[in-house]
Amino acid sequence: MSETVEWAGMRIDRSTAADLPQWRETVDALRTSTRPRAADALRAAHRTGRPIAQPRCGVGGHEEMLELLRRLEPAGPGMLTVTIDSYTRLKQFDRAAQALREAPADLNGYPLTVHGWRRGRQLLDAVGVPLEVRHGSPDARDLFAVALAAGFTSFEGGGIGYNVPYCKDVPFATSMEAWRQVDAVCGALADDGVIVDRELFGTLTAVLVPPSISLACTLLEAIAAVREGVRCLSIAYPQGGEVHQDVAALRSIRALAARYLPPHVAVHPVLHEFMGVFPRGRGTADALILYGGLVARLGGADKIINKTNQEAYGIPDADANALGIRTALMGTSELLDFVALDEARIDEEMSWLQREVAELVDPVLQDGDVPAGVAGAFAAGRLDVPFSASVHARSLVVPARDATGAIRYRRTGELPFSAAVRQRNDRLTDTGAAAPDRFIQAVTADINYFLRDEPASV
Amino acid sequence: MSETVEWAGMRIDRSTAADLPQWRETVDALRTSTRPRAADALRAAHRTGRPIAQPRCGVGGHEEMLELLRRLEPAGPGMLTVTIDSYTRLKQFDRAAQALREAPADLNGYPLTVHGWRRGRQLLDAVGVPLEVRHGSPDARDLFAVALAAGFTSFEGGGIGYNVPYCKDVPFATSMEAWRQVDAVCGALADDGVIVDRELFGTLTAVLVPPSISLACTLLEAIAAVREGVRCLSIAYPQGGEVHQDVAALRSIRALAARYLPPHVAVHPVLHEFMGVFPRGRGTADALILYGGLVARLGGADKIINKTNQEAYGIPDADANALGIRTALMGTSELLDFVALDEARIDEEMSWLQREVAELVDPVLQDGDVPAGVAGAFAAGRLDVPFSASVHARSLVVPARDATGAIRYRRTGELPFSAAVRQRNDRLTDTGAAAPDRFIQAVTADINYFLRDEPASV
Amino acid sequence: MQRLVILGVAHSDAHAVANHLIAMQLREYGFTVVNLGVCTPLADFAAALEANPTAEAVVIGSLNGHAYADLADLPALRAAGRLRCPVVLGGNLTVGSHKSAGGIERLRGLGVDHILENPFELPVVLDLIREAATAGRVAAGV
Amino acid sequence: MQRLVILGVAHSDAHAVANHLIAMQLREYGFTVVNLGVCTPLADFAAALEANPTAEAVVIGSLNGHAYADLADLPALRAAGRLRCPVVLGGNLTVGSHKSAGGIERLRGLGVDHILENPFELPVVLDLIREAATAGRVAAGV
Ligand code: B12
Ligand code: B12
Repeated sequence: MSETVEWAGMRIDRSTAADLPQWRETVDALRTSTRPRAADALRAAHRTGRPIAQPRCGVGGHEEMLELLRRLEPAGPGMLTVTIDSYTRLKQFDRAAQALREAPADLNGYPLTVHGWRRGRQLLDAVGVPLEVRHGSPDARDLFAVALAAGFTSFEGGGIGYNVPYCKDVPFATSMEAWRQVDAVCGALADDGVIVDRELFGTLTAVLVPPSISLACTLLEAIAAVREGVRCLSIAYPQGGEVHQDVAALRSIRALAARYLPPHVAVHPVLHEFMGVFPRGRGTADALILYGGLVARLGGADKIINKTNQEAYGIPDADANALGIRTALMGTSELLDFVALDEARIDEEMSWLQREVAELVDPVLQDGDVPAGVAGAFAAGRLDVPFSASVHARSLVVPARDATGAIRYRRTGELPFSAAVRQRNDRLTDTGAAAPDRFIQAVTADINYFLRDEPASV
Repeated sequence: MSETVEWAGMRIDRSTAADLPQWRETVDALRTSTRPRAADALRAAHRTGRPIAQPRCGVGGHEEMLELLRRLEPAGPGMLTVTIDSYTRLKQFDRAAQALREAPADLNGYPLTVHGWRRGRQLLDAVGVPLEVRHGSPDARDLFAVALAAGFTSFEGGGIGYNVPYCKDVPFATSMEAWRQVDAVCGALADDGVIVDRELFGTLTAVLVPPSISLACTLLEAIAAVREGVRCLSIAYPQGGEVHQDVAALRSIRALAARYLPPHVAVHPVLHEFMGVFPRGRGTADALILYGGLVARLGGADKIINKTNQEAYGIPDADANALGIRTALMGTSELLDFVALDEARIDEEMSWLQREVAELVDPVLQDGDVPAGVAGAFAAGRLDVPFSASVHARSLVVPARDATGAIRYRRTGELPFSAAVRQRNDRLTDTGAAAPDRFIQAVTADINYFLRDEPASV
Repeated sequence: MQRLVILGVAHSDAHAVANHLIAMQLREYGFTVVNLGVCTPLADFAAALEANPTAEAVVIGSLNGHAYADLADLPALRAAGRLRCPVVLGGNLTVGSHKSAGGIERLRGLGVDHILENPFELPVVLDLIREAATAGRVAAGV
Repeated sequence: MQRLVILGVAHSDAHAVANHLIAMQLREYGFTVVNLGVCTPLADFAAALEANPTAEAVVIGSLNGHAYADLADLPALRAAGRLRCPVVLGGNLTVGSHKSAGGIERLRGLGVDHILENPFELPVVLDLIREAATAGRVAAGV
C-alpha cells in the first residue's frame, strides 16, 4: 500500500496530497467562489416543486470532457456530472494514468485525480450549472480532496452504497471509516459556511433492489453523515418501475428524514431513472426515461438522474445524453400536472415501506455506533443486498416482481422482518415454489421486465 | 375558367384529365395493389388500442420529397403524408408549376398535380406505410383524380373543413358539391372493393375552435359522405389543451357516429395535436407534443397527427419532424397506462358536448339535403366558425378559455343553442363584460395559452 | 380626418387569425380598415387603393412562406403606376424553420417598403408613414 | 468426472449480476464453479487455475468497457506459462454505444480464445472445448 498523509483530517496518498493546495486555501476558494452551488440548485428545485435533471457523463480526455459538458448544458440540466472512470474509483491511479496516456477514449470516465484539481476547476468554469463528482469508490478520500481543491460542491457516495456494488473485498469497517472522514470534512466546511451536497447512492446493485433495502441503507448513511456535521443530503432511490411503489418510496425519503434526522439538515429526494436492464428499442427506452421524469415529479423528488436511449448499448454519446435530459424533463412538465394517482394505494405502500425500513434500521441503531452496526448487520445478513458485488454482503435476499410489477421479497434471507411484513411479501410473491431452473428463468424475467421486442435504438 | 371534362363522374380540368390513365385502369391498379392501405392501418390501430402517428410533410421537389419520406419512416409513423402546397390547394396549378421550375424549395408543399400521378406512385413505393394526401382545397377534384391514379388510399378534406379555413370566397354550395363528387367516387370504389380512407378536417380555423363546432361540422360532412357511399372515415378533432375536454371530444366522435351513421361505416377518431399558436421554447413544445399523444390514447383515437418543436418557426426539417413522431408516440406508450382521469368529469363534458352538437346538427339535417342545409345554416350563422378565412361563415361566435383552460363560447352569435347550453357557457366564461381593448387582450391571451417565457427552440 | 388603411393577406395564403386581430386592433386605434381578408391577389390590393385613394398604406400579411412569389408582381404593378402607396408586410415570410436574412432582402428588392415583425408596431409605423407623407417624402425603411 | 470452470469478472469491473446468474446457470448445468466474483486481477485467475488444474476453462465477464486494458497482461502471463487453459470472454467489451469490430479483434490479439455474445452459449462452447481437449487439440476459435 502507498504511504498516506493527513489532509483536512482525512488520510490520503502522499502523492495525491503533494499536488494539493493548502487546506485553508481550499476553504477560502470554496467560500469566496461565485460559481453556482449544488445546495442552492437543489433548494431552488424544491421551492418550484419541479425536479432538475442531471446526466451521468464522463470521458477520459480533458478537452473531450470540457466539450461534453458544453454540449450537454443547452439541454437544460440543473446540474452536470463528472463521472469518474473505474480505475480511479478503485484507486488504481497508475492504471488510470497509463490509460489516459495511451488511449484516453478507452476510459469509461474522467480520471480526476490524474488530471488534477486545476483541470477540475476548468471543468467547473466551463458551464453555468453546478457539477457533481459521481463515481463508486469504497474509499474516495483522495478523490474528494482533489474535488474540493477544484471547487466541486457536490460529491456522491457512502460507506454502504459505494461499497456493496462497487468492489469485491473492502470490509464495511474500512469503507464506513473512509466515508466518515469525508463527511467530517463536510461538517468542518459547513462550520465555515461552505455547504457540500452529499448524495447517497441508494441504487446499490441496481437490479431488482427492494425499496426498503435502498431506503434503509441510505438512511443509515445519512444518520452517520449528519453525526459528522453534513448539512445537505441528496438521498437517491432507483426507479423500480411500478409507479405507486416508486412514488411511495420517494415520498418516504422525506418522511423518514423527518423521523430520523434533525430538522436543520436539508434532505433532497433524488430519483435515479431505471437502473436495471434497459430496453434496447428506442421507443421503450425513451418512454422509460420520460416515465422516470414523471415519477420523480409525482414523488416530489428534487433531482432526477436521467438515463439515455443508448443505455443498453454502452456509454452514451453527447446527443443521446442531451436527448435523455430533455426527455426526463418532459416528464416534469406542468402540462402533465393533471396526472394524478390513487393516493390511498400510495399511502398503503408508504406505510408498509416505512415499516420495513424501521425493522431494518432500528436494530442497527440500537448500539449507537452506526459503522459498527452496519458491519455487524451485513455480516449477519440482517442487512443484505441482492446480487452483491462485495463478498461482505450475503445476498441471501431474493427479490421478485409482484403481479403489478412492484419489487417484493421472494426470500427475505436473514432480514429481521416481522411476521406481518414477511406474510405480506409471501402473499404478493406467491407463485408456487419454483424449481431451480424455473427460478433462474423467473428472476431473469423480472430483471428483463422492460425489454420489448422492437427495433434496436443504436 | 379552364375547360372541364368528366373523369370517374367528377368534373376536372381537361389538362389534368389529359395526363390520367383510364378510370378502369386506375381501379384495377388500386384493387390489385399490394401496397399497405390506410384503412387497414387504421383498423389495426383500433384493434391494438394504440393510435398510430402521422406527420405532416411536403416539400416542392420530387427527389426531396422521396428523401423526406425515407427519413421520416424510421421514426415509426403508422402513416405518412404528402402535404400539398398552397398554390395547388387553390388550383393555381400554373403558379405551382412556375414555382417548381424556378424555386422548388420555396414551395410550402408538394405540387402533386404538377408532378403527376407517376411520381405520386414513386412516393407510395418509397416507403412501407400508407400515404395520405393532406391539403386544404375547397375543390380537390383534380388533385383527387391524380391521387387515385397514383394509388393513394387516403385523402383529407370536406366541403366545410376545407372551405372555411382555406379560401376567401368559395360558396358552400360549390365546395359541398365538389366534395360530394369526391365522395361519390369513393363510394363507387368501395363497391369495387377498394376502400379509400376519407379524413375530415375538424380542425377548421385551428385557433380556439369550440369542440362542438368541430364535431358538428365533421359530423355533417360524414353524413354527406356516407350518403355517397364512403365506408371509411377518419374524423379529426384538434387538441384544445384541456385534457378532460379533449378526451370527451375524442370519445364523442364514436358516440356521435353510433347515433348518426350506419354501422357498416368504419369511423376512426383522429387527434390533431395542438393546432393553435405553438410554444416557441423547445421544452414546452416537446411536452405539448407528448401531451397530445397521451390525450389521443386516453381519448381512444386511432391516429395522431403530430406537431414538431419547430412549429412556431416554420415548416419543420426532417429531424424535427422525426422527433415529433417519436415524441407523440411516447405519449401512447404502455408505460403510461397508469394515467387515469376523472371519468365522471369526462362523462359530464361528453354529455354537454353531444348536446351542443345535436343542437347544431339536427336543424341542418331537418330538410334532408345536407349541402343545402350547410350553406343555409352558415349564411344564417346557425353554423359558424371563429376567425373564418371564408366570407361565407359569419364569425359571430367568440371563443374563450374557461378557468381550467377548456374552450367555451364567450359569445354564441346566432348558434341555435338551448338556454341551458347558453347559460352554462355564460357561467363558465363569466369574466365581466370586457371593454373592447381588454377584449383583444383577453382573446390574445387565450390564443397564446401555451406560450411560455423560455429559450427559443430553433 | 378619418385615417384609412387597406389590409389583407397574400394571394396564396389563407391564414386568417392575425388578419382578424390586426383589423380589430387598427380599428381600436381609430383607423378605418378596408379588410380584403385572406387570399388576396396583388391586383385586388391595387384596385382597393384606387377605390380608396386616401389610404395611408397597404398592409399585407403572409404566413404560409410564399410572400416572395405572392408579391412578385409588385414591380410590374408599380411600373404601371399602381399600388404606389407604402406597402407594409408582416408574418412568416419564407418557407422553413431556419430563416436567413436573404429572404427579407429579396422582398425589399421587390419594393416592399416596411417589413415588420410584430403587428403592435403597426400604429407607430403608420404614424411615421403619415409624417413622412406630410413632409412630402416617403420614409426610407424603418 | 465432475466438470469444473473458473468464473469471474475483470479487474476494474464491479458488475455482479450477470456473474451471479452465470454461476447459477453453470451449476444448474452440472458444473463445479469456482467463482472469483467481481474485480478479479488476471493473476488471481491464474492462481485459481493452478489451484484447480482440472478446470476446463477460465470464463471472464467484462461490462464496464475496460476488457482490453484489464486483460492486457494475458500475453505476459501465458509467456510465463500461466493461464494456459482456454479463456472465454463475454459482456460489453468496449467503451461507447457504437461498437466496431476492431474492439473484438484487439481482444483476440491478446490471446482470448472465445468471445461470446450470450451466456446461454456457454454450455455448448464448454462442451466443444472439452471435445477439442479430449481430441488432444485446442479448438481454434468458435
Ligand atoms: C393556425 C394555423 C393554421 C390554420 C389557419 C386557419 C386560418 N385560416 O386562419 C390552418 C390549420 C388552416 C393552417 C393552414 C396552413 N398553414 Co398554418 N399555421 C397555423 C399556426 C399554428 C398559427 C397561426 C396563427 O393563427 N397564429 C395566431 C396569429 C395571431 O398569429 P400569427 O398568424 O402567427 O402571426 C403573428 C406574426 O406572424 C405577425 N403577423 C401576422 N400577420 C401579420 C401581418 C402584418 C402586417 C404584421 C406586421 C405582422 C403579422 O403577427 C402575429 C402575432 O405575433 C402557425 C404556426 C404557429 N405560429 O404556431 C402555422 C403556420 C403559419 N402554417 C404554416 C403553413 C405552411 C400552412 C399551410 C400552407 C399548410 C402547410 N403546407 O403546412 C396551410 C395554409 C394553406 C394556405 N393556402 O395558406 C406554416 C408556415 C411555414 C413557413 N412559413 O415556413 C406555419 C408556421 C406552421 C409550420 N411550422 O409549418 N395553418
Ligand atoms: C446494473 C448496472 C450497473 C450497476 C451494477 C451493480 C452491480 N455491482 O452489479 C451499477 C449501477 C453499480 C453500475 C455501475 C457501473 N456501470 Co453499469 N450498468 C448496469 C446495467 C444497467 C445493467 C447491467 C446488468 O446487471 N445487466 C443484467 C445482467 C444479467 O446482464 P448484463 O450484465 O447486461 O450482461 C449480459 C451480457 O453482457 C452477457 N454477459 C455478461 N457477462 C458475461 C460473461 C460471459 C462469459 C458471457 C459469455 C456473457 C456475459 O450476458 C448478459 C445477459 O445477456 C448496464 C446497462 C444495461 N445493460 O442496461 C450498465 C452498464 C453495463 N454499466 C456501464 C458502466 C460504464 C458502469 C460504470 C463503469 C459507471 C460508468 N462509468 O458509467 C460502473 C461500474 C464501475 C466499475 N468499477 O466497474 C456501461 C458499460 C459501458 C460500455 N461498455 O460502454 C453500461 C452498458 C451502461 C452504459 N450504457 O453506460 N452499473
